[in-house]
Amino acid sequence: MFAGLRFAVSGGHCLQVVGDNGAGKTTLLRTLAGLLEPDEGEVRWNGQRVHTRGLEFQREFVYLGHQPPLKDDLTGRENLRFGLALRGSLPASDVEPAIDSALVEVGAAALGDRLVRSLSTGQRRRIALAALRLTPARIWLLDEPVTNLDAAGQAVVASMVAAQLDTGGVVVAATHQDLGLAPERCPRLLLGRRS
Amino acid sequence: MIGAALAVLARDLRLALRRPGQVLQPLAFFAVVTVLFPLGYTPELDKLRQIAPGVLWVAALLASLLSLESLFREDAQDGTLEQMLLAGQPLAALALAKTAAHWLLTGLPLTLMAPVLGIALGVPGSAMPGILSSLALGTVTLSLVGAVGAALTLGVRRGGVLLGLLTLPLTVPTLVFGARATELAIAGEGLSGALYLLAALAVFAVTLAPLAVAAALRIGSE
Amino acid sequence: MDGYAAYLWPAYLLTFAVLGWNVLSARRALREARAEARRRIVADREEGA
Amino acid sequence: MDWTWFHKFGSPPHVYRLARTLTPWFAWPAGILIVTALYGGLLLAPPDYQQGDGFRIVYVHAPSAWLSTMVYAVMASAAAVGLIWRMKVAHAVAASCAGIGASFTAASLVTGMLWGEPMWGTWWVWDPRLVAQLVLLFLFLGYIGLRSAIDDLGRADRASAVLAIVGVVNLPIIRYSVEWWNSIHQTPSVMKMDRPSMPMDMLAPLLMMLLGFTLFFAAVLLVRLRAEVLRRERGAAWVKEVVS
Repeated sequence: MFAGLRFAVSGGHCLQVVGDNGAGKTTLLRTLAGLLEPDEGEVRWNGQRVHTRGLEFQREFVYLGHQPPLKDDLTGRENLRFGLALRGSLPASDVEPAIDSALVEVGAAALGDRLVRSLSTGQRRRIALAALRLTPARIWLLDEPVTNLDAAGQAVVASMVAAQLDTGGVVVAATHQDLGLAPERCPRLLLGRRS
Repeated sequence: MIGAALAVLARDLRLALRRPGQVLQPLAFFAVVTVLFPLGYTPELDKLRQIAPGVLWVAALLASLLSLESLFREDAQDGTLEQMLLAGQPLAALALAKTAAHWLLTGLPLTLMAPVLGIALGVPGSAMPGILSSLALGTVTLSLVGAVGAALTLGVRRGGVLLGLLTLPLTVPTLVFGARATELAIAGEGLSGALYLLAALAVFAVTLAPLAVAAALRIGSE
Repeated sequence: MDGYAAYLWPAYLLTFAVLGWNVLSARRALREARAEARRRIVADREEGA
Repeated sequence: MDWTWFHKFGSPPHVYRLARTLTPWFAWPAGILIVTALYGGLLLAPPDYQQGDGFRIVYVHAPSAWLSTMVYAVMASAAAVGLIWRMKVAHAVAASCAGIGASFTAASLVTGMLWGEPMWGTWWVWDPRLVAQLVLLFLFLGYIGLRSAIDDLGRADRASAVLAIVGVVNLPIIRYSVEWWNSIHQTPSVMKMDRPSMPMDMLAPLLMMLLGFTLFFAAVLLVRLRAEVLRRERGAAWVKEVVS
């Protein structure tokens, strides 16, 4: 898919991955997440190989693919609850307040109790953003985070990314759209077709 | 880890409640297949009683297998399988939880339904406890072995046919011990030996199958 | 070979057919893989030129 | 401990050359042993006191049955090595085994039936060993089916490896369950030569056949392995050297 790629991202920084369709943006993100294994080379986190540190590393990042991982037959809130329970990152008493505030933050307070089946693509993305907001992870791997979102939704993404960087987190996003960050804070990585 | 596994189990049960039709399908299949035998063979209960163990077990086996095809497929399609893969939890535990949900939704109802179908095959009432206990143990193994097949054929062309080819040979021991236990129950003899063997198979499957399922799921979602 | 010839010879014949098939199919696989690799080399050379 | 030998086995060009060198060392002894055993088994060995000349089928049936199980074990071991140490060559070994194993399993089934017919008067008896061979054939077919259903080679390698390991773990249980089932239903089994002392002129050809078939398998496996490695490595620099 791609070769000769070498980069490092440190805390408080973002990396915007750009490239044509089929250039391997998704493949790169999935490799970083440890879903795919590189044929050659390796991904390191704090100096340790990601693929040998599986579970520990997984708690350090969250991966949001271009399709939000939501169950159609559950409500937005039930989906969020499941995501939290799966990670086990919050004590039970904090779950509902955290979900409430995350839904408000992404502008989806009215959507939480509707079945995901009845939501539009953009509304689903907002629920997925709430899930992202709820997951305490230092690294965000975002595949097309602003697609299908209106201007207000894009602003939510931008402010969430900025807040994540401010707290020393790392964001790797594959998107062509501007995330509203200063270029030195968010360098671009151009993936080209192998010529 | 236990909390995450329980969350998976609870979610799958809740999803099944929202779409009860999917739970009923394997049961209806079980009934239809069993009812075909008197029609295809003979209505004489004395003769049917002789083949009842095999009929009940093969029909339960096929019903369980049919419902397994979609065990991981929907999760793979809507992205929640990846979510589980990346949750920072041991995948084998989550796989075991999903299989447990499958057993509760398919294996257990099939077991509870078997006595009713047994009556239609001339099985005496005294055999019902034996049939219930043998099927309850056997379907656990069937769910687990089938889950391995379902994980391996995830996203594969004509996965359903392949799932049968991969899984059915591996269910031979369950079928042998299970049908024998049922036969003994119908004959009114002691069946504890066969039940021990079924239980041993179930314990073995609970220990090892989730690991194979986890490995297969990781490979399948590359 | 008393009355068993009708069973004995087919069994031997079949087994040796399987042995033969294994030899032939392995050799054919190797031949095809080599031909394929050669075609690939020729194609690479033409692309390079 | 020096692990260089292990890494050498992971290197395709080295394996390719080694396989090429070793093939005749297995193929010739295999051929000589099988031909000698054929002579010994058909001409020198005396007829069996019960089964007459019918027992001579053992000289082709037993080696096929032995190979079928052994090939499955080799396949599963190679698959496990490939899965655990991510060794691509090991996956190539496993892939090469499947076809060979399936063919010998089928051969052992048919020769078993040919043996059974004059003894039982019917082509198929639910003899536990025949049933176990049949299940083994299904396991091989499932492995081949899964492999061919997945397009991506890396995925096919690893998924089929999991299946092979699951299969090899289950195989003893399946065998046991079939034996158990048979002991209840009491079907006769004649495919046993379990006399306390088989005379030497009957036993020697059998042992030679077993060894000959094993060496034959090794030789065929090495040739298939070369083909498999070439297919996987086409485009690599060392391939140009070996084929031109």
